[in-house]
Amino acid sequence: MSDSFDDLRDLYQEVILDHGRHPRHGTRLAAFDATAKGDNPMCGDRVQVWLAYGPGETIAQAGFEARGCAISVASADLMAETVAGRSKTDARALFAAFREMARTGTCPACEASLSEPLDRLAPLSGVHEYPSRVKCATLPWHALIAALDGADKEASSE
Amino acid sequence: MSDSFDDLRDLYQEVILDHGRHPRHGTRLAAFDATAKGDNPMCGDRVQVWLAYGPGETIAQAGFEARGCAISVASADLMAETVAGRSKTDARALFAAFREMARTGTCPACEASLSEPLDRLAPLSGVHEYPSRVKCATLPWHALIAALDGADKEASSE
Amino acid sequence: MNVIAKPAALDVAAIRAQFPILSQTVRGKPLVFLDSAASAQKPRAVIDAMRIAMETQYANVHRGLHWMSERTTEAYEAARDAVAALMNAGDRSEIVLTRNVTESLNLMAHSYGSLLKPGQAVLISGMEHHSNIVPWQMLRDRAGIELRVCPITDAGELDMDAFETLLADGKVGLVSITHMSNVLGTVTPAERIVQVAHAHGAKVLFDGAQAVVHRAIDVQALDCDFYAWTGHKLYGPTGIGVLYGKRDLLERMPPFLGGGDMISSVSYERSTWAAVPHKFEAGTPPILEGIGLKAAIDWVQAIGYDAIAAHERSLVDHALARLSAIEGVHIVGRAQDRGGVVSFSLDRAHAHDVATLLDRQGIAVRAGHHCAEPLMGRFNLDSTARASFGVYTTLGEIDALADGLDRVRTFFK
Amino acid sequence: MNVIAKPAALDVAAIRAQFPILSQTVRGKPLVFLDSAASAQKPRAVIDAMRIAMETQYANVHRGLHWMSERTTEAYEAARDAVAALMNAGDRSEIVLTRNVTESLNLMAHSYGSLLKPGQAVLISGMEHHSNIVPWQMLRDRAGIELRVCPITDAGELDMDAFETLLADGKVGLVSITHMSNVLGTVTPAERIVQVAHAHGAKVLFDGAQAVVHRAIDVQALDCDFYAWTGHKLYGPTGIGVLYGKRDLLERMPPFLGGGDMISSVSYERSTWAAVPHKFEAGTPPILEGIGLKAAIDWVQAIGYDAIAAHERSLVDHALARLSAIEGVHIVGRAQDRGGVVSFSLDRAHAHDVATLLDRQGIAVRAGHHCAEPLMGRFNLDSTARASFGVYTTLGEIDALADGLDRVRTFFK
Ligand SMILES: Cc1ncc(COP(=O)(O)O)c(C=O)c1O
Ligand SMILES: Cc1ncc(COP(=O)(O)O)c(C=O)c1O
Repeated sequence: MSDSFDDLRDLYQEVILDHGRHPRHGTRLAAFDATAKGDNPMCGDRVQVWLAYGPGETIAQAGFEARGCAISVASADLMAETVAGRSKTDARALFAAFREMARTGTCPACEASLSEPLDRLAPLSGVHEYPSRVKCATLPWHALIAALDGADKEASSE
Repeated sequence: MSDSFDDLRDLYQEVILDHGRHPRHGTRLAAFDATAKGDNPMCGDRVQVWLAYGPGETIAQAGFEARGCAISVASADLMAETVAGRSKTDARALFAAFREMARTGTCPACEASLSEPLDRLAPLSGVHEYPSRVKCATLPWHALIAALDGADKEASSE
Repeated sequence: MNVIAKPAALDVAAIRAQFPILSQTVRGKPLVFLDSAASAQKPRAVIDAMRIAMETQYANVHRGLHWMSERTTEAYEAARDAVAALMNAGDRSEIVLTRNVTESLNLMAHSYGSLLKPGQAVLISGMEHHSNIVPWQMLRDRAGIELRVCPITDAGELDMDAFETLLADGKVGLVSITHMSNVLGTVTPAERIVQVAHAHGAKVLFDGAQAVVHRAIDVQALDCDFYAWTGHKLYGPTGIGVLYGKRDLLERMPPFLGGGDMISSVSYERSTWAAVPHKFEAGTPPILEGIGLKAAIDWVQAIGYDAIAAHERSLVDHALARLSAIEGVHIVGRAQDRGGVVSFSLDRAHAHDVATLLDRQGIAVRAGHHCAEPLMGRFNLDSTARASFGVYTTLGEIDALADGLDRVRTFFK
Repeated sequence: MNVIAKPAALDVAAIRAQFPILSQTVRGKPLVFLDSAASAQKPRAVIDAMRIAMETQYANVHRGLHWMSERTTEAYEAARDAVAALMNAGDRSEIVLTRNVTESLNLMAHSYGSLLKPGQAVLISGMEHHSNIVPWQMLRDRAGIELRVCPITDAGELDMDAFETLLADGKVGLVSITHMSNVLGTVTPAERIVQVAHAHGAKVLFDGAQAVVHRAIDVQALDCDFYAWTGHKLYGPTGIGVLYGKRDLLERMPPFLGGGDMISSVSYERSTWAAVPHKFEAGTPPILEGIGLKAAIDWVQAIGYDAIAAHERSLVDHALARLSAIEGVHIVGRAQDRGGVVSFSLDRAHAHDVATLLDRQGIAVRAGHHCAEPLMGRFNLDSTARASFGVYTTLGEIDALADGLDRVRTFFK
């Protein structure tokens, strides 16, 4: 058996392990404008996202609490990092692009304007080889969108 | 295609065709001591048997009405012919032997005392090659036994 | 006997070569299988798909995080996509996979039935299969829902005037009706049924067990609310059925069976349900059967319903012509619009005897009440013999049936 | 990695050779399949039986008067005989064939449940699969039947004192309890359960989905009233399940699903039901699945439960020893009497991550709540990873799991 972990790293890149273990945004916001929960019934992962809005149609800050695997925690943390300071419209576009990337590994049709934030999310693109884990990566985003929509129902990653 | 009917005759021997077409006992008895119905839910065959008892524990006469195929009508008719004048015990033993013969084609363990009446029923033994038709042949016997038992529930050929 | 097809729109010989069973002999005679309406034979593509899954790619689905489970989940869920495409459903979530059409109909009677109120009615027709009668009787007896039966004409068609009259008081909540009779071959006027039912506030469920074998079904064009069918008649395996339902209706319906896979969360106090269609799919699904059904659908689509329908029309025309020409043969059902099923009786012999004597010649037909006792009663019959056709059926096989019937008739003198 | 078995009571290498799938590679590594409790792999005998049926001998069953139908009916009904023999049922009519154990349990909740009166209770345990929780919740909410839950101990065994207490008031009409937990591996004391339950006037239904894979079941010796299991875990195909019931009880129960095959006669006013077991079998049955299940049972019987149980004991002992030795691995469930299922958590990594990282090494384990959320709650867990064994599992594969877990732990630092 190989001693290096190369074979395990295609999905679990260092940045994922790091954000999974030490999320920077893994707390509930003291003051927030929107919140929503996400729930993956098939595996039991749960996440709640809080948003504080800024001037214009922007997201000033995002925080979350997650009960789940390294992928879902890292994804939530990278998401919170990425959407902070962006417009709500951008956040939605980013979700669409990220979902495409998580499912297929790339996003050829993605807008050039999103390339910088998408790069930050790129370490998660390895999930596309593990279809059952795609939901782990997208679950926080579903909760984010639900919060933006002001939905009072729980989001599901299906 | 062959012009002779040899291939069709293994089941439908002349005696079956004859009794199927012209049953001798295919009528309700005007005076009877017992009656019962038989019903094959899978194919819709129905039969009713009437018995008049004689002195001792004997069956003096049997009659039937049947709605069904040539096999079931012929079997009912041969049965009525065969049990008339026999003891109830013989009739039950005959049923057991006949059932064995219908299922397997022979009845090696059958009592020698039954060999004469069984010979009369032998033309029906061809049904053993047509498992779904075995019930057609045994249905009237189930009704007979139900009548002997004085059962008020319908007999089924299952 | 000549089993070489006169090719219709499709190459029957090439199709037959894909069915290993069709080269079997029965009682020393070449098999002439005219019982496809009971269950169709399986092409090599279906047999192989199931075998290969078991040999190379199998695990339980939906909750597995490992490769085998993920691949098997994909293969199984591809069946849902194939069904959705076959029926032109608006969304794959509108496809519930069941055990057979009987379960689909029972699911409807329990789940949709529980939304009906006493005083409301369910309307069926006089030519239903028991599977589309008994579940509604049980609902009637359980919940006080009235059961109405639309009569059929002597030709074996739905009496559309009576249909409209039975809907007139607005009490009918659901029309559950066959799209094609398994006894008469009648294809019912689905578009009109939907229009009239909707005009009177009733939803429509079709029992498409037979129809889907012979016709392209477009649930959006039909605008029906529900449509159910069964895999084994469409050249697929046993153990899998389909219920299509409009999404908003499925969402309003309570689940039917409880268990694994259909939940969102479970506590002893309260459980919540997964999203449709999973809400209706409790327990380990028919995984291998889904894989087999997908292969069957792909195979049918490759032939194409146009070719299938054309072939079938030539078979039915030929069968009606040949059988009508035999003295003493009485054909039951003379609908204008009909599929590949022909029921008949013979004056001299009971249907069971006919079936056995044909079987002796290698020809498989069904005889009995065909799970449609009330329909038999409508025509004053206890049973009929029934020949039914598949894509692999040849005109030569119909000739064999006609010749065989001639022999039977002569035999019974 | 070394997947050559140290032979226990059986020749694992010879057994493995009968499972084509076991020679597959996954992500470039030899497949180590430790997810048999979710669904077992299929031996050549099962694959062939189903293939050969489709190739040479197939038609719908029970109502066919022709050769193909008669032979297929025999083959299908032989499955019932095989099941009856496997469980030592008193009579073949006590075997109802369903779609899966989930359907068996739902059948019970609907049919037997309808004989219970408001005020009566159903008693389950704290280690049930959702399939043995949700149907009873639905019954409770539908019919006002109380649902009681017998607690389990920290070791993961049934609390027999509490069990007796919960039965004491005589209100429990039915005990429905697992014979082996799919999470903890615990085998429940079936004989005592039956004795205690019967002493308090309750009938007993076992969910034997897991147990039947690992133990010889003798329903007459157990004297249980009902026993349910599922074919795909016993090396058979998906789409078939079993419900054993004592004949007099089955006879008293109303049918569940309505349709073809389960009737005696049908008119619009009233239908009457076929005799047991057919009363409970509506629609075209799982024909190919029955044929596959029969092959699976024959195959299991040829190996013998003694050899299977001995092999499994050696696997479980080895797994417990190896996994316990890994720092940070916590094994959930320490029952004395247990089968081939081991659940565990790892301190440094979530169970899903563990499963994925094992999968990357070709090792298939399950991770999640295993359809037993309330049981997870009992142990304050959201999820566990679970390794589960079949007859084909080797000690070498367990070593591979332990080595793989070591790597996962190191990887997560
Ligand atoms: C104990 C137990 N009960 C019930 C089930 C449900 O089995 P199925 O999905 O085949 O109905 C399972 C397996 O998933 C199980 O392990
Ligand atoms: C019109 C119709 N409905 C329902 C059924 C029942 O199908 P299944 O037995 O597959 O549930 C059949 C076939 O038997 C049928 O022809």
